[in-house]
Amino acid sequence: MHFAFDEQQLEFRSQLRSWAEAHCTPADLRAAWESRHGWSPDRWKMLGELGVLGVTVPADHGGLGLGLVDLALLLEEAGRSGLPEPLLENTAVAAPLLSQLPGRFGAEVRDRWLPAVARGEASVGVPVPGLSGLVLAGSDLALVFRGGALYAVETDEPSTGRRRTIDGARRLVEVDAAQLSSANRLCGPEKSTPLRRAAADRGAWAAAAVLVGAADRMITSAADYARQRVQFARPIGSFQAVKHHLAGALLRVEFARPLVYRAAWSLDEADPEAPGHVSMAKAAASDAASLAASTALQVHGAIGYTWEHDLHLWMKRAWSLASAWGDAGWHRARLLGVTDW
Amino acid sequence: MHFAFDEQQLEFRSQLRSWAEAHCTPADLRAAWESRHGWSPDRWKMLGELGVLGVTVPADHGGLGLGLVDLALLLEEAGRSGLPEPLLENTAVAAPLLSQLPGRFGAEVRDRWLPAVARGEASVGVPVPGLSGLVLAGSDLALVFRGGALYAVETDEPSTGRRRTIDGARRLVEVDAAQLSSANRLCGPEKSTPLRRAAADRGAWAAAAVLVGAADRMITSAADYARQRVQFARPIGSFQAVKHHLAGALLRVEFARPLVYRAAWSLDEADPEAPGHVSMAKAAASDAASLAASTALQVHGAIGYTWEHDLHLWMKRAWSLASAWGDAGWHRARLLGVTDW
Amino acid sequence: MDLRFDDEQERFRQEARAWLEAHAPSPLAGHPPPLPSLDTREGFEAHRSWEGAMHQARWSVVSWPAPYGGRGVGLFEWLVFEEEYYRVRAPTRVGQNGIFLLAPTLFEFGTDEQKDRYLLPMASGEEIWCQGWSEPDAGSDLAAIRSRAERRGGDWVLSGQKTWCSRGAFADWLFGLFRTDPEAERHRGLTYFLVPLDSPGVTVRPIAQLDGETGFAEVFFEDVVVPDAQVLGHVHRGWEVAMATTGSERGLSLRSPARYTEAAARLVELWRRSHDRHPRRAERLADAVARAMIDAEAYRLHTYWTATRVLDGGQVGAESSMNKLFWSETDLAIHRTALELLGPEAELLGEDGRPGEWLDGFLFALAGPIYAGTNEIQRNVVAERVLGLPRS
Amino acid sequence: MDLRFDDEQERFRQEARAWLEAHAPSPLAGHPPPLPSLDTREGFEAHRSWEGAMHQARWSVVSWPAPYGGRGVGLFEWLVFEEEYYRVRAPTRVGQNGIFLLAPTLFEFGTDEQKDRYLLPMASGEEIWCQGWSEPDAGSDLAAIRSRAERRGGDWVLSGQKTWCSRGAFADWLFGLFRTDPEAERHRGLTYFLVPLDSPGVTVRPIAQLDGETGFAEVFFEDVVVPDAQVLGHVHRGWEVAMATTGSERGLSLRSPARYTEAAARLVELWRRSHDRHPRRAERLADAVARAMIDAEAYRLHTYWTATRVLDGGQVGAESSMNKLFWSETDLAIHRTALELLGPEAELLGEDGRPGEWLDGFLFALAGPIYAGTNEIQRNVVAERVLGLPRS
Repeated sequence: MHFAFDEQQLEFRSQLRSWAEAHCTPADLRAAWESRHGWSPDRWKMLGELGVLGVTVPADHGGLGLGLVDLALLLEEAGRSGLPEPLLENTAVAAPLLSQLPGRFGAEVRDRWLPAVARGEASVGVPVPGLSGLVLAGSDLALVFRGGALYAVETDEPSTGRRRTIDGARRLVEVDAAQLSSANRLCGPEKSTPLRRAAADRGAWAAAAVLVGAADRMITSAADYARQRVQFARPIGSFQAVKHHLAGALLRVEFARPLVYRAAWSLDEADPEAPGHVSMAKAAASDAASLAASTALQVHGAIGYTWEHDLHLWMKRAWSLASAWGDAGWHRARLLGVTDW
Repeated sequence: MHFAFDEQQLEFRSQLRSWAEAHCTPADLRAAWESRHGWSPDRWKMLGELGVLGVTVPADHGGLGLGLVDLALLLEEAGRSGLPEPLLENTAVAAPLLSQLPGRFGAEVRDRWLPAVARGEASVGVPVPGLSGLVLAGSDLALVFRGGALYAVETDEPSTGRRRTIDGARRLVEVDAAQLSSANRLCGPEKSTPLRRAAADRGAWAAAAVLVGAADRMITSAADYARQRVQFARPIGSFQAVKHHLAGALLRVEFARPLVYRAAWSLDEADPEAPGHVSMAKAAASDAASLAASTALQVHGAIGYTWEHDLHLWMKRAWSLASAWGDAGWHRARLLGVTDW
Repeated sequence: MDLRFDDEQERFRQEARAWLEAHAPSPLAGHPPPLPSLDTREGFEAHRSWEGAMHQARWSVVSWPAPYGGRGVGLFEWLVFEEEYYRVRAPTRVGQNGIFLLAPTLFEFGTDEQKDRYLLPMASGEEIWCQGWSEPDAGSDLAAIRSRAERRGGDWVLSGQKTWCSRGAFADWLFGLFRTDPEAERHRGLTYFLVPLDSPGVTVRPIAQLDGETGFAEVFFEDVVVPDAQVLGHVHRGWEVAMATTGSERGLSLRSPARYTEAAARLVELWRRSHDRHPRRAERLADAVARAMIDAEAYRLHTYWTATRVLDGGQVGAESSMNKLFWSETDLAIHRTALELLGPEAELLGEDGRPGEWLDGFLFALAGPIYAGTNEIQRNVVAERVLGLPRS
Repeated sequence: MDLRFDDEQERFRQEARAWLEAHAPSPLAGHPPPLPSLDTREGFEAHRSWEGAMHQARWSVVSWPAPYGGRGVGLFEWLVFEEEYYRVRAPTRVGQNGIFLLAPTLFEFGTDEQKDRYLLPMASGEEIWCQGWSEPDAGSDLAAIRSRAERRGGDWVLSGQKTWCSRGAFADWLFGLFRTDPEAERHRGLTYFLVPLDSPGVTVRPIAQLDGETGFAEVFFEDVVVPDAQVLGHVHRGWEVAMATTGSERGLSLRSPARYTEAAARLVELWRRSHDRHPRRAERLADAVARAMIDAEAYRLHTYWTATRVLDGGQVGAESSMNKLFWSETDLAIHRTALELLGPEAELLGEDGRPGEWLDGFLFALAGPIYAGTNEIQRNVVAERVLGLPRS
């Protein structure tokens, strides 16, 4: 029993943090939100160069061949910096899914796309559970489950059904049913169902990791603000109401974190309890991030309610990811087996 | 539209409050808890003389022939004083039920027991929903719904199944099935079902009224304590954490109150929406009282956790009545039609 | 106790309903289409026209005396009108800062000339008001106001900065407090001014809010000349004058209960529909839905209770703080629950790229615990004034 | 990262399990019957005997060195032992004040003579300790302690009053702080004393708690003579010595995660059973049940996380305050949810007139946010030490 990250994992996190401080500032986030897909192919390339996109890509496809435990702190860092690129979808969901595609066509797709993802030259879209057929905007390849089968659809710009989400970096496009055919069908229900379930679990886990990072950032920012903002001739952080709000929010983040790390371990180990561990992590992280958002907003007051202030960049990510990949209620229900699906 | 009590109703409340300050002190409550049934037949007689027990008894049976609106402030006062006698069960449930008993046997039962209740010479037990067959200890007559039928069982001391509740004044005894026979059967399912439902609604409403009074008392006591108790050279009531806890609890009580008063009006008017109004009142009052209890306890600290301090007399009433007659969750579920029964 | 509206009140309700059903822009079927967002120039003007149409039919300010455009009806009739107004989901009142915040103060402290000058254009939407309370360093600590008004000649000269002025981006006038006696302590030495936003020296900087629209603004004052006629109440006594207004803001008038009962009814509808498609999700959320529904109803009844006391000659005191806490928490609970019912669809914006009704309502509700005095300040008020706890 | 226990740890678990299954009094089938309540004279002595039986088999204090009755195992083995202990629902440790609060301080600050004198009888249950921190005017404000120890001859003479001494009604010894320098300010001038409760001048007044039983006591000191050998750590430096103990209390040792994971597992069991009889009530409460289950698991994992850091040479700091907040809130949530699942039966006491397991657990949990430093104090600590917010 040794529940801690190793030096290498901590070092990789530091590298990503330094990089993000230079290349993923709030100004960069705002620029990304104004851009075509909500994120930047240039920064994607840089992430590839950093090695971040190759963490879960097998070594024989140009990656590091590591697991989700190695990815955890990087995703948390993505949440902390507000990184708009589709890191969680590609590293935690698409790369493992590509690695497992069955059949000859599966091997072709894998050989073509895995190295491209690792290098940051492509982004692969995966459908978000409950929003069937929608994938992230800007994906070069979409892996789509429909009618029980799994398809690989190359399309850098589906024209129909563009939908924005509350998170300005997270835009979804619908994959046209007409594009699905026997030519791009990867497998049928028997093989696709376990793949779909595994993808949903990894996505939920990864969203939890990002949420913990975003929550941490919001609380830290609010604490910084509370130390500086003076009302009634005192920093507002000296008022017990502000202290207790922030302490309460911090508590939820700090206790969500080990759930997230444990779920990563369980997924890597293919522990049969892993889905339950994922649900615990996602439920706790979703709630922690939602609480961090409303607490940070309340501490900031009106300034936090403006577009000009940076807080909303994290709040909106928190709201989006808290609901995506199964919200807290859905994951709690799954733990007891009382979901609708 | 005039949502207020009239002079007479307010005056009656004042009378009961003065009486309770003299005759229902914490020391009296403690004595009652030590007594055989948890409450005092002597005080019951005095309540009869005060006219409190006759409020809902028709004038031709020796009562005042008034309604639940007239009773509301008296029950609230009972909650505030911690009155251990079975006021809510007799005035809000048994008396109206006796008034409506069908048939000749029903008339006999009514003629014998209603005047006795009004005078404080008898107490009539009614079953608590969900705890089938249990009635309050010390009842001279038990009105029991079983197998769809309604029975009137005279028994001043059922021997079996005595159960204490967390509230020391609230003890329950089981009515022996052997005592139910065609001789004391009042009516069958067709007539008893609406009577049972009406009784359950009036009981839930009355419990809500008592809960609001108990909640009010706990918050007032905690605020008194917070003004006097000094720590860190300041009254603890000057700390924002204490202020905000108490303000939050008060809020729930103040907004539960009009729901309780409105439900009384709706029941008196036989409004078809009355059951929903009762559920709103009971749900809000149960939650308000539970919150008041835990808030008052936290403000008092360890002293509130002792048997010697009076706080527990109200906390335990709050916990008992919050769960009796349908707890908050059950009533909320009923509003949307999603209960088990 | 009598919880029935009388025949005349019922007739008033029917008349209001008939007119609103025929005229109110609304997302409901059979109505003119809803107006564009209030927080755009175009939408603002559309809302202004709607105020004009209401004024024409004398529905804009029903509780005001007839000479000022009202019908002189009582508090309960006003509540009835609001219920009908929200029932048809009529537009947000662009004039609400003036009508609900300034007007009560004008009626109480204004000269006859001021009432004659300001009330009719306010009722008709010709002049839309924004509030000027907060400043960058005076938020929760409102008494820290630093914007100044100095005597020069027979006039006042205003300088300084106001912020978080709701509706400020497109409004015509601003009401607010300025420091007239810099020597006086905090609450003293402030004066209540009425200022046209097209005055020389006024600069309005719209501020985009969470949804990207400009619902509020910063207003800068550089030597803005204002005559005595635009002082409301006594010079140096602006705090008392303003408190009457914030009393109404947090008390009975700003957030009428109809807003929450209507939203709660829609929530129950949403719940029923989602019960068909996702029964277990709906069962799971039934408790939260019923909670929201009960709280909305509690707020309505509490308002009736307070209104009765006011009509019987009582006062609204610290209840206004309790009301503000309760409606802001209720509003958040309603919209949070709705988003949970939407499940994975909660994060989606509409096809038009704007938040749908529930997400939009959630963003709006988030501001509730902040504006009109943060909920932390309100809890202090309740604890100190109602429970008698000592000031820190 | 490696979340498996190693083979030796698993063997240790199996050994503990086997012994506990054979010997531990428990409500579970196949065990000796549960002991009478700890807070009665009879139950106290029965629990003392159980401590003795554990000590005989060297399970009482597994993490202590062998000479003091332990097995010298590490933090994770201790956690494993606790998991097994709670798994079989073995008795509450009547010796816990000594073992978990005083012993860590003795190991750190005690002389060899003190360790030899006190630790073995503590491990065996021969001497049961109660704590003497609070006083009537020193609760949250612990530094306001007024009980005094004065130098007389070569001894100390204690006078004053302690209160809320858990286990105080029947305990043998008390540890606590007394003021030795009345001139010094608050935290200074206090000294940590060990006092036998049968000393002349000591009066113990049992205090009945919510359930009517005497779980704690007031202890009065009138000229109680105590030799130097019963001073723990430096004279006048008792605050620092005590803080080490309250650190353990709120940190890793007092409330081991096993307590909550076991209760959460029972809650899930209760939920499954009630789903058969009352499916809609159970569906409605599924969310709260899962929440409690997740929080219990989060507390367990967070403890493993912290334990790893401690074993890697790190320190436990303000985390102890976070732990205290989290376990106390989790404990309440578990028991509240269970009572909701019981529905109308929640208010009933058992046939024996005592609260059943859930109501009893609820009453116990209610004390959690109060003792060992109120949760309000803990939130201050977290805000100030972790988030760096300024002191008020």
